Amino acid sequence: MEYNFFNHFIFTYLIVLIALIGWFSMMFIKGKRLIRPNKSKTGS
Amino acid sequence: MIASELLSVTDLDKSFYHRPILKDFNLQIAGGEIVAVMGRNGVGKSTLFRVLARISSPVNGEITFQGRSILKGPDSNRKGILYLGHAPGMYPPLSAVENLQLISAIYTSPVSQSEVKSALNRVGLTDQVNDPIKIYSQGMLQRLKLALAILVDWKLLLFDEPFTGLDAQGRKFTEMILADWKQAGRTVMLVTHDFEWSWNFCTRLVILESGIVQYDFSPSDNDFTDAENQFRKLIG
Amino acid sequence: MFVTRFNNRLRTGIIIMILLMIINLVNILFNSPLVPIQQWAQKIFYYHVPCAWVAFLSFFIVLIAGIMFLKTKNYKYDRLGLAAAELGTFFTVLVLITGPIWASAIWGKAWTWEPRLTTTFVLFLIYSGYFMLREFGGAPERVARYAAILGIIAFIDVPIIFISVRFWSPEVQSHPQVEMALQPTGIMTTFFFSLFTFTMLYFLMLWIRTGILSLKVKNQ
Amino acid sequence: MFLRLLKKDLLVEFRSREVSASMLTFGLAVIMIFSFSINISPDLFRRFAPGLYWIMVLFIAVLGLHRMFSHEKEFDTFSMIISAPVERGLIFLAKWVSGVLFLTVAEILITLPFLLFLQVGIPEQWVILIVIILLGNIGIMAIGSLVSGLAMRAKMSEVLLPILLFPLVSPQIIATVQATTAVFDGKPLASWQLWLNLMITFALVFGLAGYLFFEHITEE
Repeated sequence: MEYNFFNHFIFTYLIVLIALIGWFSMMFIKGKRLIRPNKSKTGS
Repeated sequence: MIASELLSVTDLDKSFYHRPILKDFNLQIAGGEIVAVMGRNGVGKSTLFRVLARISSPVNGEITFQGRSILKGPDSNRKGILYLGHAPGMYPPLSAVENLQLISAIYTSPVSQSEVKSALNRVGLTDQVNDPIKIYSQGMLQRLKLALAILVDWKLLLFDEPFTGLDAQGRKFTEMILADWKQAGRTVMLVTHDFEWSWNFCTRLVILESGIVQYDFSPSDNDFTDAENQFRKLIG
Repeated sequence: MFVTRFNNRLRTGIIIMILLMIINLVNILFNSPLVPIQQWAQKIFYYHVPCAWVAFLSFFIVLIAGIMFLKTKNYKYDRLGLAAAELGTFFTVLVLITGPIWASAIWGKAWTWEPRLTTTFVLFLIYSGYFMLREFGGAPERVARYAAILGIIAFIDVPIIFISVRFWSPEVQSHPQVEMALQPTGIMTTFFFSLFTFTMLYFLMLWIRTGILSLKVKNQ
Repeated sequence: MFLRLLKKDLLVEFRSREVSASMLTFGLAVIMIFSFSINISPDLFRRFAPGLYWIMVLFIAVLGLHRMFSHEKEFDTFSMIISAPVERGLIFLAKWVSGVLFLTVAEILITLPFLLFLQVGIPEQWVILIVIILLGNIGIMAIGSLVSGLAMRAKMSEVLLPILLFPLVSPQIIATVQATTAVFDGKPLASWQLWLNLMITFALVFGLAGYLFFEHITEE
């Protein structure tokens, strides 16, 4: 029984972790895409 | 500030899809002026009218009418402005008489059946006045709007393209009624593309470009050919 | 990193956040007592409850941003409202996932129309509509106003929904928070630390999201 | 001024009969489908009847709300009305009251067939039932007129309206269904006083919200 409950906890933890990592990497990609045109402007 | 100043627009900003249409727009209108607002398509003439009528909300700026703010004050500060847009602005299932009665009751005060009839006569609408207006042609709807302007007691009329869709007779009626208003010293702003007519009729020509008033002619002080050349250069 | 101006502060923020999250996890795993009956499943609460708290905080920020936007017509508040709505929905989804995980362990069934869960679910539905309105509302100037109003209405509706659901299914009364207070004392420190961590995490995320949204406007 | 606006809404509807006719025929069609698809004993059906009744009313209301601004959109009449020197909150109140009236008219003609065709029978406390139905209509239309105003200028307003409306109106539906069930079972007022209070609160809160926010909804 205890083992089963532990599974539930790990499951929860992983879901929160994956969601957060997903969110941050999404923001990272979005931010990069937005910063690029600016960079090319200053470069030229 | 002129004593007879009726409408004052200060630093007005209006954008659409985050693209600026009016930018730091300033305009003062005195009582008794007949102002033609001109400019290229999409330069913001209709938008300006809709902002002045409080149909469209601006981003920034201040508009005062008779010395009172119509952006921040109560809705009653708008009393005296009548806006006639491209669309008729009336209820398709109702007849011409009912529409005019309803809308003038909402704008100012109820009008009698005979007043409505005489207004319709003046714009040359005599048949079909009891039919629902959804079967009307564009010219008839245009005349209907004019009839509303006769019935409602306004101090500033914003008329977006008064001549679209009208036949020769309808245009003649409209011009006659506008001339009456000019005579009576009432204030009208209209959007039009007819430079020559505006020059001969209006007391002021305001030409918009890049979100501001680019040229502000007064036909009595300016030379027609000069002004027209500048106007054509802008319109292309 | 992407936002050049915030480069250093952002990097510091993220590093501190990762550290906090690790400390939080260690705290939860080793530093808090097992509750007699629920045992490990109880520890789901250390994530579930902070997520719920942050989600409601976020919707509260949507409300404030909405009021401020209608007052000032400053698009700064519109972006704040959008960012908060997105994050609120994000954490709401996490609540809606972690809730049933706990429930399936303890109650034996994943979903009951428990008041808190139901209210959260209805909020999630309202905010799905909110994003559809943002998408299909037309010109952004108008949508900003509509979204502000919907954010305010949604928040006004929350207490009414909660009351109605609560009296609608009075037999279900097992609330996480209520049980929390009955448990051994060691739990509370860990719990509050987790709450703190998630609140910090939330503000970091809000800062990043609003930063990106204003960057988008500058690029246009 | 409010009466002039209301008169205008009623006259337009009286001429076109679009809202009430569509609500009425749709309601009758739904009753027919109910009787075909729920093939159980009348005793059992009586237990479901309050819920089914309010499902039907909600769908009818959505149908009517779609048409609420249709005549004002066609010839841009809405611009004409909002540019008039009229307090915009009053435009909302006129829409709300006329909406309640149309819905009630449709229900007058639908409720009896619903009770008789589906063999539910008329409950003894039918006067109280009428009061509950009226209160339900007032609440649904308060938030309905508000959301209809939000969805009016949007693309896909047919989809947006129910998506926004259903979650927001959920507490009202819970309350009305509970109250209707109580009346069908002939319970005393004290046992469902709560639902009555909730319905009144809902109507007041969203009536006020609509009155205050309609100014920001109307402009394009």
